[in-house]
Amino acid sequence: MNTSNPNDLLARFFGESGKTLLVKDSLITGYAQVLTQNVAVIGTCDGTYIDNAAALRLASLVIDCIENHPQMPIVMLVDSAGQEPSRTCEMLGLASFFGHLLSCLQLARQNGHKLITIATGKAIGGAFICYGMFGDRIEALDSASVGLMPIEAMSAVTKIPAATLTALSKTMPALEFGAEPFALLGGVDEVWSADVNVPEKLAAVISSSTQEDHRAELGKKRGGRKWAFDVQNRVLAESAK
Amino acid sequence: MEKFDKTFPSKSFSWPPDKEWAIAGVVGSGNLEVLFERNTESPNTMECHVESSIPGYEDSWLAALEDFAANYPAGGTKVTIHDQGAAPIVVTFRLRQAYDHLLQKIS
Amino acid sequence: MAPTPKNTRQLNKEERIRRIAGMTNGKFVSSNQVADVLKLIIEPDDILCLEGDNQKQADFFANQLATLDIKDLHDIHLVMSCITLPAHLELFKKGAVKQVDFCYAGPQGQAVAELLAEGKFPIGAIHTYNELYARYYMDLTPRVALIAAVQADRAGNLYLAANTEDTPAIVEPTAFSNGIIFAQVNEIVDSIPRIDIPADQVDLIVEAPYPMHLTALFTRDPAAITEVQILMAMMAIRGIYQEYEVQSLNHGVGFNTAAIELLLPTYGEELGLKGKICNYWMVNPLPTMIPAIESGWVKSVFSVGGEVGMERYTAARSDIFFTGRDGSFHSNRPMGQLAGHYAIDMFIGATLQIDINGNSSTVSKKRITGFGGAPNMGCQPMGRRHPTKAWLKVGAESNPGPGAIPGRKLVVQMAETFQSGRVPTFVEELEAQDPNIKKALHGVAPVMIYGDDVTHVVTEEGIANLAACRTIEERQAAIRGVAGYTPVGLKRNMKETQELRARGIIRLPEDLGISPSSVSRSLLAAQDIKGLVRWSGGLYDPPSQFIDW
Amino acid sequence: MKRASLYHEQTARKRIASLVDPGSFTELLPPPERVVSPYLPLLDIPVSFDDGLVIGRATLGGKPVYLAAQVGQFVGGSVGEVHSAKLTGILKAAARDAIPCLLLVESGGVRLHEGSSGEIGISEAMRAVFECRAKGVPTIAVIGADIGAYGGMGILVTCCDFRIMTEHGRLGISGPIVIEKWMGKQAYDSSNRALVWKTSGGKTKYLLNDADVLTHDDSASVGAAIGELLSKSQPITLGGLKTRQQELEKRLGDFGKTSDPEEIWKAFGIADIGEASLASGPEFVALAKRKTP
Repeated sequence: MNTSNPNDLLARFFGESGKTLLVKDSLITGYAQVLTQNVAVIGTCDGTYIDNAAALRLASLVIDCIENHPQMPIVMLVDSAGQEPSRTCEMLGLASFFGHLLSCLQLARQNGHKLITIATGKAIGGAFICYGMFGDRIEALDSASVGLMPIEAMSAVTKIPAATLTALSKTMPALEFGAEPFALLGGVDEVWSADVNVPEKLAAVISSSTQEDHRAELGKKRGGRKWAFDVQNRVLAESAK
Repeated sequence: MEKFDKTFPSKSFSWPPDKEWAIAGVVGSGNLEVLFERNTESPNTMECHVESSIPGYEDSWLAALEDFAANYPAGGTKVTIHDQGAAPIVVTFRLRQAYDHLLQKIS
Repeated sequence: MAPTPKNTRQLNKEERIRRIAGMTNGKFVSSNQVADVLKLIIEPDDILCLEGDNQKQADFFANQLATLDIKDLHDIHLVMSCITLPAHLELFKKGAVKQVDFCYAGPQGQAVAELLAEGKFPIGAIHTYNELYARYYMDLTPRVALIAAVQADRAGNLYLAANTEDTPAIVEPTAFSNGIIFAQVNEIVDSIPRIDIPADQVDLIVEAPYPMHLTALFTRDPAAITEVQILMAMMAIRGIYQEYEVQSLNHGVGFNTAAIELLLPTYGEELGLKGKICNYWMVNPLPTMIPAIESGWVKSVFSVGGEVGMERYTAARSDIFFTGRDGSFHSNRPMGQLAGHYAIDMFIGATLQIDINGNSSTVSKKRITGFGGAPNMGCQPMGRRHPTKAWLKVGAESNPGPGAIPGRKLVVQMAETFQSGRVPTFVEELEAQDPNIKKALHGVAPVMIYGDDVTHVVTEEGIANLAACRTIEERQAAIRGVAGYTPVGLKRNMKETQELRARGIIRLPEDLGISPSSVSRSLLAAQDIKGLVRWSGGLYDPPSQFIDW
Repeated sequence: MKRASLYHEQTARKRIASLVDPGSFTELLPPPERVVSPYLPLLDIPVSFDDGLVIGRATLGGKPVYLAAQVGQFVGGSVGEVHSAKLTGILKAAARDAIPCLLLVESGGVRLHEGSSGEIGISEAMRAVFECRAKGVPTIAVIGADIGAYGGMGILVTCCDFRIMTEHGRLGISGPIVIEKWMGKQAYDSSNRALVWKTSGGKTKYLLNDADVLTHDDSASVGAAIGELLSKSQPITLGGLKTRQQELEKRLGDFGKTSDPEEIWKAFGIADIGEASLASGPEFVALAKRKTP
């Protein structure tokens, strides 16, 4: 099947109920079922760029879910290449629109909604930070391209030769781009293989997920982000003295 | 990156009881940070460790550090410097600022 | 045998003007005909003066000349202050110039060095400004002068506005020797605010399709002033301005002196120096002087040129600045240079390279920058006779012999021991001594300021009083003593340095009561361009590239 | 007559020293502990003892606070693995101890040299910010330095209870140079500093309510503004979110068509753009008629 086609993707995730979701301007919003369980869905597709209006549309569904569907899990699908790079978006305060979306998700979490993210395509930079990375649990299809930015782009900005970065990325997954290395950092809980039964997998994740942020611990355990967990804990320990 | 260590003789510095270290400067283009720490082992030397992003200036570095060790009582200190291309005067500058922090001349 | 000269220049001028009959409307030429007119009024072997200095440029003329074919423009003896436009270089690339006498190439120094290497830059001499103007009255009198003015009236009178600069110095010798004066103006109007050049000295006028090029040369953003520059400024104020009670002075255009200007209303005030020093200035209207002026430090300022954005401010401060009846700012380069030569207690400026004898230069193997005006001020005026406190004090220190004049001007070189990129400022020998450069200049090394003229060298390490040195060895030791950790400085002899310090010939910050920890950008009266605008009460209009609000 | 040193020119440590009660600051993971970036040496880039983030405890007007101050000069105040972990840690400590947390922000966002680890780190810090907010512990971001708050840090500060800005501070996600590279110079001329500041600077952010306070560019004023907010917090409520949703929808409706910041200024009662441009923060506030929700 072709994950780049949103309808195929939604069918694979939500079966028939996927058809009830609104897919407009590369945004996905609405309600559907995972197996028998009702969920709210917000997402992006086509590797779109997220602008102010997009953030508001996603936020409004979260608000509606909180108001009308207490405790209903919220599934976040991510296929976006980044925030819209435009002067007008910046002038209008794109950051604040993202902050609003995150605040909505935070209230949902406080009110007992589970937040489950699946990176289905591109999950890059600000577009991932502004909702997907805020999930209780973050999953990724093995075909997804997850990360800060590809090495070439990183090289262009840092003026460090791509070759150097590529060489280092062998021992430093943080520099590598993709779902697997991102999982090694703890940024993705699990990478789903192509043949996985999505609804079952998703249902399992929803039921098993908890609210605490365990990414640093995961990053240490998996060895991709060796220091974050210990440094966080040192600060907590020393501040308690 | 170029790294080097050198220890200079210097009159013993009388540490204020409540001070263990002092820092001055930041690691930024043309700037550096210097950290003074207690070194109880050796009360009559200033022990220096320098990491510089621009290689090839060890001589002027050492000369600047040697002058400082000669001009101020800095014995019993360990000095660590992270440099990003600062001019020698900035070295003298930051050393003196960190030193004045130790003396609590400036907050 | 050649006929005895009578009035051949006059007849020849009339002949040249006849050639363009029908192409002009009285004195006025339309811009699309300028190239053809230039062809007809300029002859081979002419001494051609193209107006242009470090700020103001007759750039329309320069661009028109650059379009001319070599057959229409060749064997020109070009005389001009500053070769600072790409169009100027075109004339050399084409081979239209048989000799050039100039002062300054600043930003194009590298291109000039390259042309020189290719043998396409036949230098007569590199001059200081007044030196070149003086020669306009002697052996370099222009046959044709292409000048720039802001406005012309219908009669042909010219208005030069704030940037008078070189124009009168070019017009007089040319107009009074039957030369041709051709002026480009920004606009032709019915009446002009004031007459700077009378119509009867002007032969031809064109309204240029675009206003003359003006560089904001003296705008220094306080935000770029470093702690090191502030330390040096504090040392200079204490060790020189206060020490010698400097009344009249010239400042260079560097950040070092900008720092001094911005410290006067703060640090200078703390030292109680207000009214005691820095009353009379020969500088362009530097934006960084606004806080000192607004704080009542300055009695008067005369300038060799204007500064973009300072027009409304200077007009509103006519007690301080020289202005025309209309209130608009007035400058004059030759007269300003003259004032800077004879009438100031102190010249203080920055440089790129100083040798162990105190000679300085901005010329390197790769960059032929030339001189400009600094040497006219950064030198001892042997014709000076009037005394001032500072002049006599330095004179006494320098221990004049029976045949020496009793006083000396303070000539202060201010430089950090390293330039950007850790290039040492202090060297054993100037690059200006490079044999190829000397050869191109007929045996003269392009020294900006000679060690014998320098009285003080200020670096971040300390102040060396060269005037008080008794021998050349002592002078060299004093220079090494403040040369910090440059190769020149590392050669200093500690004992020697201590002795000089004991005699006050070398003074370190501590000796001047300055602690490095007391150095702070918060001492600056204004910390950014916006601060200057606020000090000016909104009268200063900075160029757009400086505006971040 | 030494002038108050400008907040935007101070180093992180100077900022802290000039804001908190004298001598009250205790640094956590201080320089001697050398908790530095493990990545930079591999790229032959110098490290810093604090990895560009100074954290600790202090009192402000006698009230205890936790602080995190970014060092803009060090790799652009960028957020790497250690930097973000220190930030997350201090925020979690604030939540645990119910002590307000101040973020003195000066950052271009994620430290590219450390790849995705900084990106995840910022996301963790956001979770920690909301941990504070869920417990009603005030989180206050000060954005007053030229680097401003961009990228992930730009998003993070919008998650805090309050934002204090000065005319020098900038708040956004994509910086002008990035946008120019993507959309071309005609779309955004990053060398036009006046436009850059009018687009993302404190004055415009104040008008749009993205900055709660616009203060003078000095520590005394910033400190006073913090003092005002220390005892307040903004709990996230459904009602609040719905109001904010309407506010942002209205903002899009009102200004979505223009790309000229001066349109926004005029809409908020700024008559003389030149005067307002030159005005200090508080002067600007007096000139503007901001509609507080």
